[in-house]
Amino acid sequence: MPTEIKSALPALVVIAPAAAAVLIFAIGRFTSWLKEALALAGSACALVASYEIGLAAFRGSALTSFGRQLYADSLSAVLVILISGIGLLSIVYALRYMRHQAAPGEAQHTTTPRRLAVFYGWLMLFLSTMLWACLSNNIIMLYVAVEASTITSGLLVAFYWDKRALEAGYKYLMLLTVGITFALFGCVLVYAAGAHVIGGARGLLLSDLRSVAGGFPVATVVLASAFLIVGFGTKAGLAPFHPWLPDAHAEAPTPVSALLSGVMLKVAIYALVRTVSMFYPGFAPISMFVLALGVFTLVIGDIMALAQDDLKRMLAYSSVSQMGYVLMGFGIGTPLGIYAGLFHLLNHALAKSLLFLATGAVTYSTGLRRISDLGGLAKKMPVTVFCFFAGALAIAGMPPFNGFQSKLALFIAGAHAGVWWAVILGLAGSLITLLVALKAAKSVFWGKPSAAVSAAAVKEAPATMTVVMVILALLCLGIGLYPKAVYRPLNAASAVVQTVTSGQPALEAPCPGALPVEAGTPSAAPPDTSTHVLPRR
Amino acid sequence: MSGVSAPLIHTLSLAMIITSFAAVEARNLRNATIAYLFQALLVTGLLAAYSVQNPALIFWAATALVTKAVLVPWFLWRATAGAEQETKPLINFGVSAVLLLALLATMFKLMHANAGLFIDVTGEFAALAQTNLAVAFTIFVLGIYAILTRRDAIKTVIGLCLLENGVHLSLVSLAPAIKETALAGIATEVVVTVYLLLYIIGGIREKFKTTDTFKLSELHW
Amino acid sequence: MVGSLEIVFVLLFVGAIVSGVMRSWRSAGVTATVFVALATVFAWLAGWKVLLGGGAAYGLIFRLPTLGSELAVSLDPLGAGFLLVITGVSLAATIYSIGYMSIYRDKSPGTFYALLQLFIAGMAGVACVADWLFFIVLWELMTLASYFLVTFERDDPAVARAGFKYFVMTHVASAGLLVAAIVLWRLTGSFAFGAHKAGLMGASSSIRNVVLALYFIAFATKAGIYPFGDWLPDAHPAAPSGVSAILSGVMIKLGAYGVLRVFWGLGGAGAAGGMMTWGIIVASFGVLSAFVGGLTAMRENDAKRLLAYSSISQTGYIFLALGIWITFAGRVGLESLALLGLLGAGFHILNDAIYKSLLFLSAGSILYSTGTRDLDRVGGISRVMPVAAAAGLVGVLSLAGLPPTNGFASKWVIYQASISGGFQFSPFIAAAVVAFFVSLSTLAYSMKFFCTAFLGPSSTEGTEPRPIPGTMSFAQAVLALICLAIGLAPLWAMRLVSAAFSSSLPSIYRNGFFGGMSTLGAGGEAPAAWSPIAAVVVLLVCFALAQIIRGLGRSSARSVPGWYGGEEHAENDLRFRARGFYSPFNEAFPKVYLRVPVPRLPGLGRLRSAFDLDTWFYNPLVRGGERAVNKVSRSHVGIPQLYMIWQVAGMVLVIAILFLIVR
Amino acid sequence: MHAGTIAINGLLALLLAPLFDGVTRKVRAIVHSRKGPPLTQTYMDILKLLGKEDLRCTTSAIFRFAPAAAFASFLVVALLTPMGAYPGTGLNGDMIVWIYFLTFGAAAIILMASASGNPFAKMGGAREIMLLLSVEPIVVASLITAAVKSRSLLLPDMSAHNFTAGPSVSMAVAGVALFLALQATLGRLPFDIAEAESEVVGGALVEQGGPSLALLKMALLMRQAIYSYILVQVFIPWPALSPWPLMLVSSAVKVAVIFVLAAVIEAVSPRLRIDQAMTYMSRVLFVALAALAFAAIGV
Repeated sequence: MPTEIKSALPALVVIAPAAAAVLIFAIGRFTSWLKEALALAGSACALVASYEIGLAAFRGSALTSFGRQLYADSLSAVLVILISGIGLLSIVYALRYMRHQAAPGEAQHTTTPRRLAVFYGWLMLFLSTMLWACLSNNIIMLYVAVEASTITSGLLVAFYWDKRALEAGYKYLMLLTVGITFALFGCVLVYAAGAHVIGGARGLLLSDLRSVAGGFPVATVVLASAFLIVGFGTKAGLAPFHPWLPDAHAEAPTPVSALLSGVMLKVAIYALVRTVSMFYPGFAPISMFVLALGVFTLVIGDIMALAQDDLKRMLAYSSVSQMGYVLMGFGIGTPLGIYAGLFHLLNHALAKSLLFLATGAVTYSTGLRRISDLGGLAKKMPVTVFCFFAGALAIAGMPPFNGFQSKLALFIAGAHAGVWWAVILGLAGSLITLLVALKAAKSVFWGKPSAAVSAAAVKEAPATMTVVMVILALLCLGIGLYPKAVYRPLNAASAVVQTVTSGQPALEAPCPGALPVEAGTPSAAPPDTSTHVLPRR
Repeated sequence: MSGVSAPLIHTLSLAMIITSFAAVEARNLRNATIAYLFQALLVTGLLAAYSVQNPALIFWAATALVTKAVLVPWFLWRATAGAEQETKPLINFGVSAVLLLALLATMFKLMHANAGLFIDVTGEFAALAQTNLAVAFTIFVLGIYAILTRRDAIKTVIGLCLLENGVHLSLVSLAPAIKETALAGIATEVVVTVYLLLYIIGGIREKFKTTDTFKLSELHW
Repeated sequence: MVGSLEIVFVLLFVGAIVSGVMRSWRSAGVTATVFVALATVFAWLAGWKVLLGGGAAYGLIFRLPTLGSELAVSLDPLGAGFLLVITGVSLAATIYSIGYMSIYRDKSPGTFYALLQLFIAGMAGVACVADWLFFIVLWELMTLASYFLVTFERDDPAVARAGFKYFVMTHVASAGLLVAAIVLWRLTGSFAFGAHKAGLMGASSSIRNVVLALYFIAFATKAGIYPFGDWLPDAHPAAPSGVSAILSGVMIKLGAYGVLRVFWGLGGAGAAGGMMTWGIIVASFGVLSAFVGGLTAMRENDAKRLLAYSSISQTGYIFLALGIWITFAGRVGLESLALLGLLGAGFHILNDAIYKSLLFLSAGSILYSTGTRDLDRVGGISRVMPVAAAAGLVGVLSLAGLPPTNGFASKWVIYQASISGGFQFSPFIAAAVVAFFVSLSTLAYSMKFFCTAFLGPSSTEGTEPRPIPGTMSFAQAVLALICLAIGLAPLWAMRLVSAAFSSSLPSIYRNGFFGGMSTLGAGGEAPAAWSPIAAVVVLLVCFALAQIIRGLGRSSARSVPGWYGGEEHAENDLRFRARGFYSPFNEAFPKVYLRVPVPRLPGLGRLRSAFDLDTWFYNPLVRGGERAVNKVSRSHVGIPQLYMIWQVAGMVLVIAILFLIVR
Repeated sequence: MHAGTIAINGLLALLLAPLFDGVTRKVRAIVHSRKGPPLTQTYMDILKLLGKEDLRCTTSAIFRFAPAAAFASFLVVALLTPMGAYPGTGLNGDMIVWIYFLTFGAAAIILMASASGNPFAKMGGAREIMLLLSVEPIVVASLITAAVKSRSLLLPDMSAHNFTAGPSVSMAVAGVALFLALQATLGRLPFDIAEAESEVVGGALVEQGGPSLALLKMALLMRQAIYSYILVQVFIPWPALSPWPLMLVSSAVKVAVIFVLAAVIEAVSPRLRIDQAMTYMSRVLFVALAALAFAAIGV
């Protein structure tokens, strides 16, 4: 285990957005700008704090608060930075997006300042719950936090309060709550089993459970992992527990969709990995099952994405498939596989939120969402075109975008572990993804402007939105060109899971994700992997 | 068996199952709500009864009383104002009753037999724990049954509550030493979820002019 | 150290950025040309050094020893040969684009030239790496850039569709490439060419064949080999002509490059039997696409589509030669035969690169000058562009492989390879016959292309032909001159080709330069090059003789109006449309050429559709896929209870499975 | 190959080609029970044409120089063709060069036709190509048969091999195929589709007059002679006669015989439509391929 340092940072990360939310609910509605200011402040504060956490965690230490109730190791740090970063970006994006007066067409919504306050309030709560979930060290509290993130986002999904939104909201809450309740059952089982061995108090702490999980009775392990997989899997949108996902992601306001797809799914996967992975060393077949589930998910997700005409639904389904990839990485279970899974998690978070935001920009200026209604936007919205194509190629895994790096890592990991069927299916899946994304891209932005488009006076989205998109696009490109940048954090994070998965933690396989390292340097640097991975005693 | 009398617990459990059954089967939502209220009270009572075995459960019982027995029924009562008659379920009463009873019996037996999977059946309160687990699991399944077979959105919410009650009841045996904060968190979340669900269902009622979940299929493939 | 090779890529990327911000076509074009020209100079410096000096240039950029992969510009003679062709042709196309692209008034010049230079960089990079991992990366970069170039007229949905088809097909193929590379990586723990070669040699025959199949399909798809390269006839016409020239001239040749790389040195050494089979497979796909491409081109009336089909056909020749090489490589006593095939392939790659890009450029000139590509509606434009017309004439003569052009020189080697290969393995004789026939059909469609567009009365249907800017004529003229030069001094070019294969010419080739027309010893020993100089001298003597004879009568010359059976006609009525060419032949073709081998094959339409993969393969595939997808997606009916059932059932299932597998 | 034999080849081609044509015309006349022109008639025609004025319907350079080019290319082919018997005279060319120079001439004619801008001419050019497409494969197939038998691509080697090795099944079949195709290669009825005076008024040649026409006629006549010579030299080179001039005479006689046969066929048969011609040629091609197959299995 890494050295633990007591610190206020994890608490700050969780509390700052929550405090902002409270303030927004309290006084946000009085002035026009206060709620936005508070939201920005809260998320920015969270981002800074999580960056600090990252600095510490990637150096191999773990920060704890509230007597180890919050526990930030490098895995949590990666997630936290991701969440607060994308959260901040989508809030910046939302500044104009949520205010905009209706364009003609589907997304016609006038947002009163009062409801805006509600929106930002819930958004901040949503952020803080997700951050909490990633930091919580208490297995029951992990469940609580995840469920809380469902609740806080429930009203955001139904925000527009029209038929579709309400239906989506109902399904979202109902299906997810049931699913998460399974997870609670799983957590409780684990806790019960752990409590037998190491006593009640420590039996709650993930950090301690890991060490003893190997010794649990088989039946308990099976039931627990089954409940955990289904429970958190529902939240993570794994097939066949995914149907809530496209509805919710499609009907939510775009910034929220970006957060749901880009971050919330990752939180669920994080919870899944944190809990289930503790059984890997003792019970290898579970990882095999996780792998199979991941592959199944990615295939189903891709197939469903093919059939969509609604841009946002299409993106949502492709999120399903991408989560399949991530899970595939964790299912392979080798250090390389886990590295690849995390890497893809990161890349998908960036690319998918980029895509959702770009779609939002299209909806913003045209008021349309159906691919068949759109067309020929390229001239009108040059920046959006660039961003959308960047995102599309990124999730499709084309070099030189980041998706390629992580998928390559994934496939090589699969080949290394000898699970060829998964590799082949994964490749096929990524080809379908390319088909889907590119088809959408070209039919939305190229060709002749459709009647509806030429009817609407289309113009490029305002700066606050384009800037966010461009930042994300550049990140996609940058990581694709220079994966070494994220290599150390990810490597450290995967080391955390590896201490659980493989008895010996060293990353014996290389990290192809870190392809371009700068000239001269030997390479994907096993030395610094070891510095991260080996426990400090 | 100092303090806790097995018969009491058994009667409570049985009564609880019956009330839940009523909550599922009652066609009038208000009646269902009332049934649920009783069920929740019984849960509280049961928790209180167990508290002899584990003092921490007093707090748990208190929370349950507030959340399950007061707030949730109140929300339901408010939500059902005006629309008391449930939309026709998938499976009508006769069949449902038989099915449900069979289900309950099997589940109860199943859990009672396999409780060993979850707890050590050797300890002092083993018998009680076994019963409790069985009951909890039965109610859990009952809740799922309700959600699956009832077309009325509000009824599905009631099912959800039952399901949660089942899980929470199981905590008593599975996680005796669990922290109050966690329990409070779990309990409050259920309430908030129910509140939000009912809030949204209210919206659904005004927009869709019905609470039939089968009408909620505008978003498909 | 930064060798001139690294500079090439630096220049191209910088050029992409610089010209990317330009706003006017002219400035952007000139800038891009300057950068590409500089890059070409450096590339040629390095390339010649490697090619003539032998050895290899090597500059490590970074290494991933744990992966056994490294990004390094490493140029061996083979890569050098391709690098020279790539940069040279690209430079010509870029110069051409300066004038040509001005027809895209409303488009963004920056985008075009940035993409163009990235494209060139990608191709050059493919030729400059010795590591499959980065080969694939650059390969995809090339595909990506070319995709956006092909879809440059993206307002036109047809163009967008064509580009999409191109991108998806090639990307699917290169996924196979990735699988193959990963398989070999698993075997060898390295991505280096050499290691994979060894791994391929060592692998069990089944694995080897699977990997080879993946490689072959990937590269055949890029090369436009029928039936894999179905994207080609759609994509090449869609692209701006300069890009089409690069696509057809260079990019599809990289498919052949890949085949060369994969099969290099696989012959002999135990693998010979399997390799022979592979050689026959490659050769037969080559013959097939030569045949199909040639015959389809004959009935095509769209200038650029016609050329696209002819690209398929010519690539078929190349693959035929490659097949011969693979068949006989490393077999004792037949080295010279294998070498003959290799030389034929390499030489034809070089020549086809030059004249095919030249022809695409002249097709572009037709489009530029008349605003249409439809050969039915153009005519007599040689009046407004004499230089380009002359260049085009050279181009079609080379395409038709008439002496003394370069096309003849390389085709001739291929014929000799296949016939003398036939002495060893008789099916190659049939290949030779087909090749002869195809070259005749090549003559047919190249004549159709040139005669209808450039000769005869000028069309009054299209807009009045307008002259083309000098840059365009210049690019074409240069390429044409190269065609003639190589045609007249084939040995000079073949030395380079054989140097690229780091082998030397067969002795007879070397002394054959001013020797007799040809001497082919028995036993498939490599024959001598024909001596074009001698032939041309003889030809000129005869020509002079003819002129003398003509002059004997001291007859005066008088220019008269054309004679149309004594009647007066408007000029336009007198045009013999492109669609008129060979119509009887095209009607009769199945009767003539397929009744014998394929008894009672129904009419031409059916036959054409049999060749046309779109109608009977890809479209049904897509439609079937859509149907299946819809079936699946219909399961999401939207009723919450159903989803809930999935959850519960899934729950039970998961528990069951886990109980089964966890022990 | 010393210059002498080359000169001999050229002279033979230039001098005998019109004579053979004269023979044909004579025979045709006889079959039609006419008196017919003297054997030297074709010489006269060509000389007369040389004297006439040269009509140009276009300024195109292609149109102007194509006739000479066609003439030159066929003359080169003539130089490549073994005309004396074994060892063949002429340049030591191989079959590929031979075929391609024939094609070169054809291409020159087609270009000229298109340059003239006359639809009849263009149609004639197109037909020329179509005929080429249906005939050349037969020629190629039979020549490759010979190549396979003689293990050489050189026409003289082929003739020499057949000469020494004596007749063989495959060579015989190939020879038959070539002969069956000959009518078309000679461009005579029923296959004079390209010129077809009555339909396309001389086809490719329609716009030409005077010396240009003379050159073109000469070129076409030479082509006829060449094809017949190939048939004779490669497939029926026997018998050997001791001093080589005798061989020249004998082969010339054989060629003349072939021309006679061709003339008879021409005289009695009407013109075919192009598609009928192709159907016919496809059958012949089948024969040629059969020959190739025989050669492959070595009989």
